[in-house]
Amino acid sequence: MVSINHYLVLATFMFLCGTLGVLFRRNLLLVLMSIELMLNSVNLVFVSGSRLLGNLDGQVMVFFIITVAACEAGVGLAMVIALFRRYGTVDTNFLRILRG
Amino acid sequence: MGLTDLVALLSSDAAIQIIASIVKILIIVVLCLQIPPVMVWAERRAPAMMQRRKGPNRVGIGKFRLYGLLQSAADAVKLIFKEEVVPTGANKVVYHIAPIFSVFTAFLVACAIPYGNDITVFGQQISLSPIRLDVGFLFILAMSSLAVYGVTLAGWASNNKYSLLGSLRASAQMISYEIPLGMSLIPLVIIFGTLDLNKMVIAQSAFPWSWGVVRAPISFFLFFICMFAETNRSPFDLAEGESELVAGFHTEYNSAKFAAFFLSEYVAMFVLSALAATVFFGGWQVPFVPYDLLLKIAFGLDWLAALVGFLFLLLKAGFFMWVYVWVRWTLPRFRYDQLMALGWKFMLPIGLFNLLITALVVAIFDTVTRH
Amino acid sequence: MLFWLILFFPLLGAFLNGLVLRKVSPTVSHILGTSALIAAFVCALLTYLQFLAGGGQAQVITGMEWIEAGTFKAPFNFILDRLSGLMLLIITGIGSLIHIYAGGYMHEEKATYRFFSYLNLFVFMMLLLVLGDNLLVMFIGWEGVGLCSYLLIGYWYEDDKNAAAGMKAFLVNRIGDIGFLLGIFLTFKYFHTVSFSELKQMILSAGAQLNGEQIEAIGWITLALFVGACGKSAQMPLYVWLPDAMAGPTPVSALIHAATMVTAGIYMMTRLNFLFYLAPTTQMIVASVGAVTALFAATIALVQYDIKKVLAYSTVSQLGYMVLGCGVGAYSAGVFHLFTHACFKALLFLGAGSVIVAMHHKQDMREMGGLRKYMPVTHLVMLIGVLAIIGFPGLSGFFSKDEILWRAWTGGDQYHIQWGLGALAAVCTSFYMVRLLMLTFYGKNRSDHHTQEHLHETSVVMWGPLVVLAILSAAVGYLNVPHIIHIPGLTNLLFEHYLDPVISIPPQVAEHWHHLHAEYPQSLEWAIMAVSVAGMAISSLLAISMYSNGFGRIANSLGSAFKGAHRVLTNKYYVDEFYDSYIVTPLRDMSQFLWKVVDVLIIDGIVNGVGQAFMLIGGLSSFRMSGSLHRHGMVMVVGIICMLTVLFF
Amino acid sequence: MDFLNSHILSITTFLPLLTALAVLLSPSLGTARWVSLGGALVTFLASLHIWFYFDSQTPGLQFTEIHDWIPTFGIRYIMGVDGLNLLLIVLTTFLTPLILLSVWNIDDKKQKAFLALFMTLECGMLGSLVAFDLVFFYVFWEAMLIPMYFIIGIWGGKNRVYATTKFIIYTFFGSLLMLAAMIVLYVLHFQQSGVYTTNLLDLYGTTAPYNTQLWLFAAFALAFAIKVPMFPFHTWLPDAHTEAPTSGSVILAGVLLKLGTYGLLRFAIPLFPQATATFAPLIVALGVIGIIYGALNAWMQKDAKKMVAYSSVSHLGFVVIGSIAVVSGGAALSAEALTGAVYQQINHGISTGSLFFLVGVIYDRRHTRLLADFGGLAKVMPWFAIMLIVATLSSVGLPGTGGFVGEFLILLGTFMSNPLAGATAALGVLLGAVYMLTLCRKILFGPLDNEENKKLKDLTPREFAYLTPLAVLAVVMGVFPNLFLDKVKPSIENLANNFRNYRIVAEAPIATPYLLGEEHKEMGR
Amino acid sequence: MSQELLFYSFAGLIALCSVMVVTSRNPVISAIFLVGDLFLLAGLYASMEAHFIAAIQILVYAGAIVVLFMFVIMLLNLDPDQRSQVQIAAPEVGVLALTVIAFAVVGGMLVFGQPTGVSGEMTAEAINSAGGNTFTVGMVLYTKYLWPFELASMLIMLAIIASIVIAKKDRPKSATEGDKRRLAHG
Repeated sequence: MVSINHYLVLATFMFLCGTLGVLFRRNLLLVLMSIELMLNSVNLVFVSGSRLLGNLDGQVMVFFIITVAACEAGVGLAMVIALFRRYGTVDTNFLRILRG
Repeated sequence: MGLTDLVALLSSDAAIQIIASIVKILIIVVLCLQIPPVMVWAERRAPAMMQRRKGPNRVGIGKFRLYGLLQSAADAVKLIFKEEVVPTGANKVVYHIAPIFSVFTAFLVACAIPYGNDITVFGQQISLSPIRLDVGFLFILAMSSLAVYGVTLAGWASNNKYSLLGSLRASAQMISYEIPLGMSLIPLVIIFGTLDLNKMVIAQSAFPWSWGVVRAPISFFLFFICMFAETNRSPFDLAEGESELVAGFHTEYNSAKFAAFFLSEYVAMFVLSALAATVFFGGWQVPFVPYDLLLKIAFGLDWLAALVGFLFLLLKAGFFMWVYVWVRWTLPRFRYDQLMALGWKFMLPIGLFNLLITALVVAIFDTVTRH
Repeated sequence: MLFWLILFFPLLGAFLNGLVLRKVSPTVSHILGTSALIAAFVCALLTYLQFLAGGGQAQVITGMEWIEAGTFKAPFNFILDRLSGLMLLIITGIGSLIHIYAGGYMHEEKATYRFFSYLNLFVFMMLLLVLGDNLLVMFIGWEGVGLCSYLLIGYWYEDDKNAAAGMKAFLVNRIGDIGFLLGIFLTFKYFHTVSFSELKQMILSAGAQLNGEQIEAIGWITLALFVGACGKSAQMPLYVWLPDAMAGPTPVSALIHAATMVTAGIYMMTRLNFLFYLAPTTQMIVASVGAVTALFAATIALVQYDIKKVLAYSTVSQLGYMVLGCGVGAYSAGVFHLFTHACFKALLFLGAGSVIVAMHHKQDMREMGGLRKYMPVTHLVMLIGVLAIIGFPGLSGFFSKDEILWRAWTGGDQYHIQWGLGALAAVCTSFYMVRLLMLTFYGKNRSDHHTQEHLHETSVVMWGPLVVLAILSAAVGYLNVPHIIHIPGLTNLLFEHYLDPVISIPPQVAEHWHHLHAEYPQSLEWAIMAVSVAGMAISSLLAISMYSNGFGRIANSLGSAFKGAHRVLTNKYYVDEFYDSYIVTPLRDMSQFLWKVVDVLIIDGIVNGVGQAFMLIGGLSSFRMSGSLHRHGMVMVVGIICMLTVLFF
Repeated sequence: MDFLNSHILSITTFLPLLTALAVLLSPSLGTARWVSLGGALVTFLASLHIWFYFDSQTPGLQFTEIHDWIPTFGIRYIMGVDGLNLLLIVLTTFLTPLILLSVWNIDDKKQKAFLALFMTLECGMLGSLVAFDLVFFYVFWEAMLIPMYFIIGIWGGKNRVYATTKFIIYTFFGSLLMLAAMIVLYVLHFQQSGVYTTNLLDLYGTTAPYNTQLWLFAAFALAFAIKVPMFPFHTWLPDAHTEAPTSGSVILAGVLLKLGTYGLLRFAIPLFPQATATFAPLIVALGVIGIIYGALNAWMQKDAKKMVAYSSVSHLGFVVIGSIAVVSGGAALSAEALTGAVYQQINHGISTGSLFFLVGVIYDRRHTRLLADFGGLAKVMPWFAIMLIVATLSSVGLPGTGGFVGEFLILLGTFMSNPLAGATAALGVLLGAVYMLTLCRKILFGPLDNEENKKLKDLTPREFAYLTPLAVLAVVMGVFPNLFLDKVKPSIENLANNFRNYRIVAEAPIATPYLLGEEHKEMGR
Repeated sequence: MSQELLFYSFAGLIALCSVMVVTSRNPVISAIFLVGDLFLLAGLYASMEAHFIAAIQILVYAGAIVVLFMFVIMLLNLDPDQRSQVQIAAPEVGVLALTVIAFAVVGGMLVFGQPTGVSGEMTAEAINSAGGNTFTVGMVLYTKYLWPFELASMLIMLAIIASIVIAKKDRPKSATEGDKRRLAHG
């Protein structure tokens, strides 16, 4: 029987991948993709939780998360483009405007 | 395991379903594989007809020239056996994956079209679409939205600037027109109250005045335009506009992979035509002959009735296929900014407006009929 | 109804003149302002007659509620009794005369609507002051007349000096007003009412046993109120505004700074006499301040050249008499002097105004002289005024001033010094008033040729009121003839008995006062009178001899002989300079210090310093900010892991 | 009518916000002006509705609206009116249209944003006045800062960024302390009653331990002291006023500062009575110092606006000492002083508001506010002179103007509680006259010797339109104070006499205007 | 049995794809694997009877978001030398180790912990009897979550406007001096 733990472990692994991607990839686009990965792992948890609990709130949450992810991707990519226009790079090694 | 066990296993409910699925998929695949040759022939004969010339009419088996119908078969054979050239600097993996992806998505969509009403085999109800979901409608939209990957990846992986430009254009175009496409279809979901395509067909009944095209003409109008844009067909064939980009995303493709793109394009055309028929023109319904009547005419054999319906669906879809060809040889190509402006500034607002009006009308109608 | 009209007419006049009819000609505004006041006077007269016919019992006229908070109540209630009735007549009557006169005086002005509006407003405020039944309504008038005085002194505001004088008047008055306010607070704190009638009842009712705290409080209350009186009635040390206030038009000086407003302090003390009777220390202070002021101002007046300044110091001096009168418990004498003084000082000021108009707004007496032949009527009335003020026997000043001096002498042994000062001041008064008369009307004319050519008597609008006032100055004294003089057909001390219902000696001290009155023989009174008449005569003769023809030899040699004293007197004892360098300048320096150093440097410095400290800390810690997205992310992740670890294990 | 009575507060509070939206959506600046003015006037009418239907017989909370907001934390949407905030609400809605009139002629492309921000500000102010839930209140309290931040920061003078940053950080710092105290109070109440609630009406019943009270009171009082501002937390005010546009100054002085003193009355004192009694001498001392200190500073200013700003420091010192005049050995507050404080809040809004307007009038014409640049304006601008003198007199507390009633009652109450403080504060009355008359004299009087001043035009009809109501009100408030005091009396006496054990109940909405006579009232019930 | 098979195969593929997303040197490859991930996840959702979410997942995520990624990747067409390298220094190794360990601990707890519940409470039958997954989700969405839904639509509108404004071309074409200096520092 596939219990919720199965899904949770899978989600954890995906989340780990996403986290590591955010932390160690220097390409902003990759960073954004890794964030999508993390969001998806959360989605998975929600859907499995929804099935476990027998109500649909989890699925609705996933719906919202997807909405937010779409927004996030749209704005994020717009910013990547703007950054690229301005600085000619999307490598975070070179984008250190917040440097103290 | 004895023979009896095998029979028992094969006649179990699950097995029947599985076997039926396999059969359905096979049928679809075979069917779809037949589309390009026919269409290639049609696309050559049709302009010839329009331009008062003959077109291919020689290839045949012996004396049976069959109006050049076998020309396509010859082309196919040639195409498949051509030498495969992979450009240097191409991203090999993606280069290979892209056409596969293309074909894959096209076939997936084709699998979700209801080709006929449900039939009963060995006491099992079997739907005539291989993928029967209660969200079939969404499934089709989702899968057709994936079609863009094939094009995009192909262009990018070819390491050719024309290809890249073509794929960029294609992806932008397809994303842009996916929205009006969805917008044009959602009113029908509202009208028919279901996402299940087969139920939509049933809801439309056999009489043309209750078909989708009558109930939502603006939707059909939008959908009709999107059909061309989604398949990168003329007048929206900017992704491969040969006068600008050589051949667009598939410039660097040849042999079987080119054939795959070819195949996927025609399958996509077919799918959209079939979808148009399904959603707007009553699908497998035989005009003026309700299914009950049809069943009676077919001696109560549901598979026979389904077959008749299937033929009518093919007929309806075929009409749209013909329109594709017709339009291709009639209209000039759009300019890119015109294309985008049309999509975002014309189609989208109209689609939204249409959606709103439809929702209102349906809501009012529901309220009125309920009381 | 009639009563309300008294208040209504001046307010209406002020409103119409000030806000509505701003574009009309000066004549119209003059007629409007004057008729408003005459109407008020008529109403006041009728009301007063009605009041007297009704037996002259004090009555409280209830108006609307004004301030009500907690247990504090101050309605717009008005009191109509013999004292306020008299004041009503003085204010509206003399006010009407002065209004009439002002039309002539101000006829060269272009836009007099402002002037008459202020004047009418002043009268309204003054009426509120005298009619109010509680300290708070009185305080409205008290500050309101201050405001009008401020506005009128600064009437010619384009001269910065006038504006400054107005401001000075307002501010010095405000110092007094704070005293008044504290008096109100104390009254409310210890007696829980600010209404005169209730207060009076509370103090006088036999059953009301005041506790020690309240008795002590009365001392403070009266003292605080007296500070207010000092401000308004120009007593030491707050008199400095009055001489400066002469910057205003002369009718203003006559009405506000001689006849009415400045007497508010005396009125207030008389109104609250039952409190002052209970505060012997305050009374001592009041009497002393009055006497000292009388002499002090009189000495300054001796050497002034500006005709209005002389009159101003004279006013201060005369007010000192009235205060002295109040201080020795002779409230009726004080009020009587107030009354006579209102007549003759208004007369003198208006006369001086006529002179000034004739002299083309020159006020220096050194440029005058010999005006008798150009302005006979003015000369005549001024002569009457001077004789009245110096206490020439038979004229009003004689009766009123001598009454005060007599009561000072008899007030008790402790008041003999005050009597001495007062008598001395009387001597000075005769000297400087006669000096004024001589320098102005007698001798040769010392003005320049141009002025001389245009010298002429003023119009009837101006001298008409003067004549009326002159008659009053000569006559009103007979209202209160001392009981040693018997004039057929006149009741002695008519005025004193008239005020008897108002002057109410609390039972606690009644015995002491009755005892005092009975003690002295008639001969003493004759003697006292003789002393003052003699002093008056001698100093008048001295002045005539010194100034009969301009600044004579004697005057100059006296001046050079007592050079130091002369300089001190000319410079008014350097009081203004003293205030300026020991109060105003230090305060200004302190304010400058508070602003530039305390506020900007210290307080704001601390505020900004805190901000800058944070920025510094931020700057220091930002060394660790690599700006790298990944660093930040890593720190965050490690932090989250640590938090979760702590949370779960 | 029932609907109106039971929702009038929400309507009044959120109408300005809706107006702000409408302003943003209006096609042109012209439309936006009319929309904003219309919205402000309707809001004013709504507040008049509150005024007329307000029952002046009861100390209870009226027009109460209670809805759940975040039930999990016991946070609710509670609005109500009693005597303490009634006048301030009307003042706010009254000033706003006038301010809109004063910016009518400003014609830059950001003006629409200004109007919208301004209406938002009004919403914030009204909200924090009517809110009876700590969190609800806090939301409005902070929301108010944002529009003000932009109004000073965008439309201000040349040093505006410094001023606005200082303003916002300073006030925000105070607010955060208050928030912390609110949370502590919330938890305390839970410990005592077992209920999580931020309902102020319930929280009044919380009795914190004495030592805790001291801290909580200090936090609340500091937040409000900064807002008021009390000496020595006042330095943001002159900067903010000097840099703010006229309209910003008016609303800042007119209403925003009052929220500090209002908060003191509404929160700090009744919530922590013991601490109030302990802290009262300190606060009174600071208030008295503020009165004298503000006055002396104002006297020295060369900039008219800064002078008026420092005068606010001085005047609000009066309000502060009036709010906290403890009498009867700490058992009660002086009702007189409290009345005076409430009244003085309104009066200060009127008089200082009109002073700022008047300074704005000449600033518009001459683009300078330095006193030295003026002189003799009474000759060319007589009506301006009248308005300025009326405002000045009201500001110095001349009897017959509203300023007197407020200051007198405050001083009276303070004197009853602490004669020394009362007497010292009374000096402020004198000093007030010193600097205000200096202002008048330097602007209006003296020779008209500056060529540029000779060409000045007197008030325009538009300027009349927003100055006259203020001038008239200044006098009306001085002559008929009972019009206003009657309404607030029960509430104030309830607070003054029972501040040790303060309770306030929510009354049911009523249906008949109390403007009508007694017999009508009976019928109405 | 079949469900476990399905799960394990899908899970394995998902894990593989996830790793590939993060480790691929080429962003396009990453994107492709991301699409794979999303696709497979949609499969898992479908296996959990969440058909609607599955369809939306593909429609929005795979069909729109990742296409957008792909589009941007191609648009920028980064030079090979600017393609990202994973730079590992000492502190990074520590963080990496710590993160992995932390997740491993969580995963371990899940693997060896008691399952807190079993699947199957939302069976296909139950859903179908309630009107189908889409219908039920719709009912919840438009009743209980109506306000969040409206807010989400506002959010999307804002995001659209924001993206347009941010990506619009009329900003300074080249980096200012300050920017260049910063870049030089970087």
